[in-house]
Amino acid sequence: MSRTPLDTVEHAAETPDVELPWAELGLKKDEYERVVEILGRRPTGAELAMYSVMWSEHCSYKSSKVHLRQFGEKAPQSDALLVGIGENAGVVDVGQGYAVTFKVESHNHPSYVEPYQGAATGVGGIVRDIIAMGARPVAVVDPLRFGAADHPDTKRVLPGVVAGIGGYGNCLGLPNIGGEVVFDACYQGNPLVNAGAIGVMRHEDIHLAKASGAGNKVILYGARTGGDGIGGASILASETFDDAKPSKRPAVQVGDPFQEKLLIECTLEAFAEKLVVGIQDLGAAGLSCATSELASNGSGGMRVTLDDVPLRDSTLSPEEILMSESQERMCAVVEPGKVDRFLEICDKWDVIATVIGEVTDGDRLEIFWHGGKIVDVDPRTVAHDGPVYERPYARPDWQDALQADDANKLPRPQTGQELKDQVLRLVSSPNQASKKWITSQYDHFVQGNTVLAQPEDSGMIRIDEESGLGVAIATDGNGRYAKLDPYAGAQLALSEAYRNVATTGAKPLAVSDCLNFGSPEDPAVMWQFAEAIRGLADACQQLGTPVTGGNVSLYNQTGEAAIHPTPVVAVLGVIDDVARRTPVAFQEEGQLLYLLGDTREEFGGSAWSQVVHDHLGGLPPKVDLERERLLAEILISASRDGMIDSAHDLSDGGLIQAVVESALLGGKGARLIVPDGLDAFTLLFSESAGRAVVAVPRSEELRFNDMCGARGLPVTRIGVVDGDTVELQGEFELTLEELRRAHEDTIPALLA
Amino acid sequence: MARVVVDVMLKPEILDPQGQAVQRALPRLGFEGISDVRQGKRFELEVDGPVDEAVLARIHDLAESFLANTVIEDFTVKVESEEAVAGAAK
Amino acid sequence: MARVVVDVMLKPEILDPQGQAVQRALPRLGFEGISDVRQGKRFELEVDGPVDEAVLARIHDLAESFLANTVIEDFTVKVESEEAVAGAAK
Amino acid sequence: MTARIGVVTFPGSLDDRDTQRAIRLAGAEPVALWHKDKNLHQVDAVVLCGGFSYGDYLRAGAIARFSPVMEPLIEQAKAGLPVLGICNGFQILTEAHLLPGAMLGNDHLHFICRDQKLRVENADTAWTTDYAAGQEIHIPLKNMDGRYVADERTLDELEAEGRVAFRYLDVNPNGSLRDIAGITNAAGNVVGLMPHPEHAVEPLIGSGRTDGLPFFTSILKKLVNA
Ligand SMILES: Nc1ncnc2c1ncn2[C@@H]1O[C@H](COP(=O)(O)OP(=O)(O)O)[C@@H](O)[C@H]1O
Ligand SMILES: [Mg+2]
Repeated sequence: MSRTPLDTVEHAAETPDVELPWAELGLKKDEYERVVEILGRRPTGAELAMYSVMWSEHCSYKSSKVHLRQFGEKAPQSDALLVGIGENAGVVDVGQGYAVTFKVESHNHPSYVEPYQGAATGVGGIVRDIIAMGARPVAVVDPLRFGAADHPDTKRVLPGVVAGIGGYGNCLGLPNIGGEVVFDACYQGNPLVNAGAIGVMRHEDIHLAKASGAGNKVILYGARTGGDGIGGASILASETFDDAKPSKRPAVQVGDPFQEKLLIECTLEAFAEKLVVGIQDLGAAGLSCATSELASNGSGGMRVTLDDVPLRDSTLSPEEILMSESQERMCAVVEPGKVDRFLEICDKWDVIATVIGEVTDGDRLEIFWHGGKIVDVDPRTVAHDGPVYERPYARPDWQDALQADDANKLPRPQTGQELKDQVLRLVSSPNQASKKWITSQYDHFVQGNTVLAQPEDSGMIRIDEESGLGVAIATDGNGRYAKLDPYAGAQLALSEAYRNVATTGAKPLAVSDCLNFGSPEDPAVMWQFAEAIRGLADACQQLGTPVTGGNVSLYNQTGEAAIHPTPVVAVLGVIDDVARRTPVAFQEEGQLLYLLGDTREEFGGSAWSQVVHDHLGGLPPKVDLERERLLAEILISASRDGMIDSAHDLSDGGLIQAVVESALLGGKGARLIVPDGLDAFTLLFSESAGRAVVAVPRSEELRFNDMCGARGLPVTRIGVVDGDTVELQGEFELTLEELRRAHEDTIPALLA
Repeated sequence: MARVVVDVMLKPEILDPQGQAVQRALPRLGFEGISDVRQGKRFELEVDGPVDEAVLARIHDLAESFLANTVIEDFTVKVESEEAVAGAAK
Repeated sequence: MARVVVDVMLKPEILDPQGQAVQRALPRLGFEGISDVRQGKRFELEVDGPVDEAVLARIHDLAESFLANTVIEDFTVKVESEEAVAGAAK
Repeated sequence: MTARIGVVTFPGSLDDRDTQRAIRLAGAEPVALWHKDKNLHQVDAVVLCGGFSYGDYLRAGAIARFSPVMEPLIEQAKAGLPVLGICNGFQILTEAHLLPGAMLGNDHLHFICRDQKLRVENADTAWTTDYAAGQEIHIPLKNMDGRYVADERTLDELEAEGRVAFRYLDVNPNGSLRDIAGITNAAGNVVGLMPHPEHAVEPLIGSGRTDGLPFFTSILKKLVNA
């Protein structure tokens, strides 16, 4: 088919037999037929471009939708939830008139192809989601996963990803206050680059992505639109559909954090002057997504003149303009009387802003190009009525064998010397080693409100200077646990993030998640996915922390080999006065160390089994959500009432990992004893959930024990903060210097 | 000894925020008449021994696999110093 | 329309860690025989109209006062596209 | 009466609000200045704060140096107006040649964020009188382009005249020549340093120390007593 004449709606109606390259654009035959049925004619090229991107897995959640519904269906009653799933990000009431919005998203594949830009634009995207809710972004976090630490490609991917996250976030002035770095061969060709952001606003400032009020103007502002991230649309733009020349349009975008910083400031200024009726960021699917979502969430229709979109490349076709994923763009709906002021603010910040259309009375989204109407659709059919798949799923046949391969039966260290060797191996292993080399590339201080940042259990930001009100966030996920049991694995991820927030003294309120899995077309992966969601939804219900939003990343797989199922969970908490926060570092010699919770022989999926035996098998630690809740209550009360001076939750690596971290951070050692009923090995390396270790000043000992006793939380005295060694009495002793070298030299040696 | 220069520039269709920032500053400096600025990287490699076809081919590989990421960048390889070319021709 | 290229390199006496990092990586990539690498910047300026002496002089000033910081950097200015030179010569 | 201290916001400035807070905590009055301002609104002193003005594109500080506000600032700084450049502000001051030398990318090629130990070498500048010469302090450092370089003659001159105001201790975080963290002009009214004193003014926040507050109390005293 020749591209002249323009493929208008009229032209499409007159030429019903024209074959469109729907398959090349990623649509299935029945999906294309659906589009024809919806329109009552064949789509124009521009319409096809819109439907194909909006109905992609990434934008439509077609494989995951049926499962994600559980987050809504099982959502616990929570007064804190102001905006739930479905908007750009959820919004939580944190008191004193403040609301907080937060979300985690993936940018996995682009970060593998171009680590720096892939990761950088990941941060850019999540931050625009936060601004679009009306909030000032106040912090970012970055849960990351890479292939084996010593694999040559990790040396290409990791430094680039870290530099990209830092390069973008630092330049925006957002403190990076937490995240994860995990190495596992299963992520070799599929690193996971997840990025989260938090924003703060007053309740009355919440904004939504909807276009209402006929006559209101649609303003596109930010960067010019270029040919980035277009992929399939180039096929539509080529001279003829059957000439198969390779796409000139790059799939990777380059970010401009400076432009985004200006976008933040001018958007917030426009919000402050109440100039904005509705707003949407441009992310995946660019203008296709922004226009169809704004229109379908509003009351009317929308008319857009594509010729008015400022371009970086004048050769772009209308299809490409609609699909371009150029970064650093936003779309606002503004009343006609306020347009001038809006444009003035953009001009003040040197941001290009253009009226590209308006809200109409009807219910159609109409898009024009060179005077012809090239799109005429019901926007709901584009944005919300995408296909929904009930993909088959089945528990994989290898699951039983994996669980039967019990890690508790692995050979254990027999002597003090063996224990000592294994402790050193553990704390120096890439996964357990200090991530300082990475996190010191991130600004923690900017904005002057950072109370806690990595390597604390959760990041904490003050949001009110007068009252000391603050929020905390932690992200966690353990793909090894989830591989052994995806239902429990997802619950353990939530448990850990919840516990991390409580350990710093904040009350967990709400959840966001990023679900990273292999191909949904593999029934085994689909089972992992379904189980993980069921587990997370059940656990959120029980803990009373609703899922406010999140992100699904599928197809993280090379050939037949999928990544471990990796649900990453972010928990947001609130603390009335950040002066009461509890740090990880030991504060004072002589303080008593207590272990809270039950320690069982639980080594399935443990760091010990990985480091010492290169083993993955058995069952993950037992989930006990009521225990997590009780532990959290105790940790929060103890912090509020000044009963503890430091606390650290126990997770991968177990007790010894936590004690070593607290000792190194505080520059103070610890003398440990093996309590009755436990053996040294289990005490040190077990990964039983629902535990934390706290340091209690002697003056508080009685009060603290009474509180735990009264509420029924097991509490065991395990030692004292003391000296400049970590010693397990009768077994071994390691100097802080020795431990510091083991813990801190690993990552620089691998990557620097 | 010869010098080989590898110039790496962002592909024309890729956003070049640095070049744009420079261009936008020009009018403020009283400079008109420059319609576009692109900023890239220049690598100067000092090569031991003669630069023959084989060496250039290897430097081309190096540029392609390491100095540039061809997903977003183009590059060119040039022998710079005249003696070098002579040396290579020997 | 003509293209003028400004190359900016760190002065030889100034440490260039980026160039060094590239050089250090070379053996790992199986590359021997490169004794030094320096990394600098390349600016491509698209000039409206002919590039005559006066325009070149102004670009020279621009490079000196803006594109390079002469406390630490040296620069060179070259007209690149052949048509441009022809155009300028008209 | 208290002093009015201007804080310039360029496009891409990040620590403007934090710097204003530090000025307030010290008891002075912060005044927001905009990069397009053609005058300094009669402030008594100016802080050029940290961030990535113009994205740090081209070179850190290179584009901001040509902003309208810099014209009166350069003129008045030469006439004795106290000016403090923190991080990006320091970079702008070198690009504007109010301070000698130049700033290059860190020698390890990474952004670095750490709580940095420093020695106060000159406690006589407008911004450092509340320190004692030789005092050791901790101030957060965070930058990509913090490597201070100048030719040998300039460095010797700075040393001889006592114009090295701050030196890195324990760790040189970026390869700065002679461990220089901050310098002053000959008159002592223009000071630049890479670490961020405005992030060390509250016990709970950031590094948890208040070692940076004396910058702001020093200038306040000087201005109020003047
Ligand atoms: N990529 C990262 N970005 C920011 N912070 C990180 C990153 N990786 C790890 N951290 C921080 O390092 C600390 C230790 O990480 P981790 O061992 O995963 O914590 P935990 O076991 O408490 O979840 C935490 O404070 C975490 O937020
Ligand atoms: Mg923790």
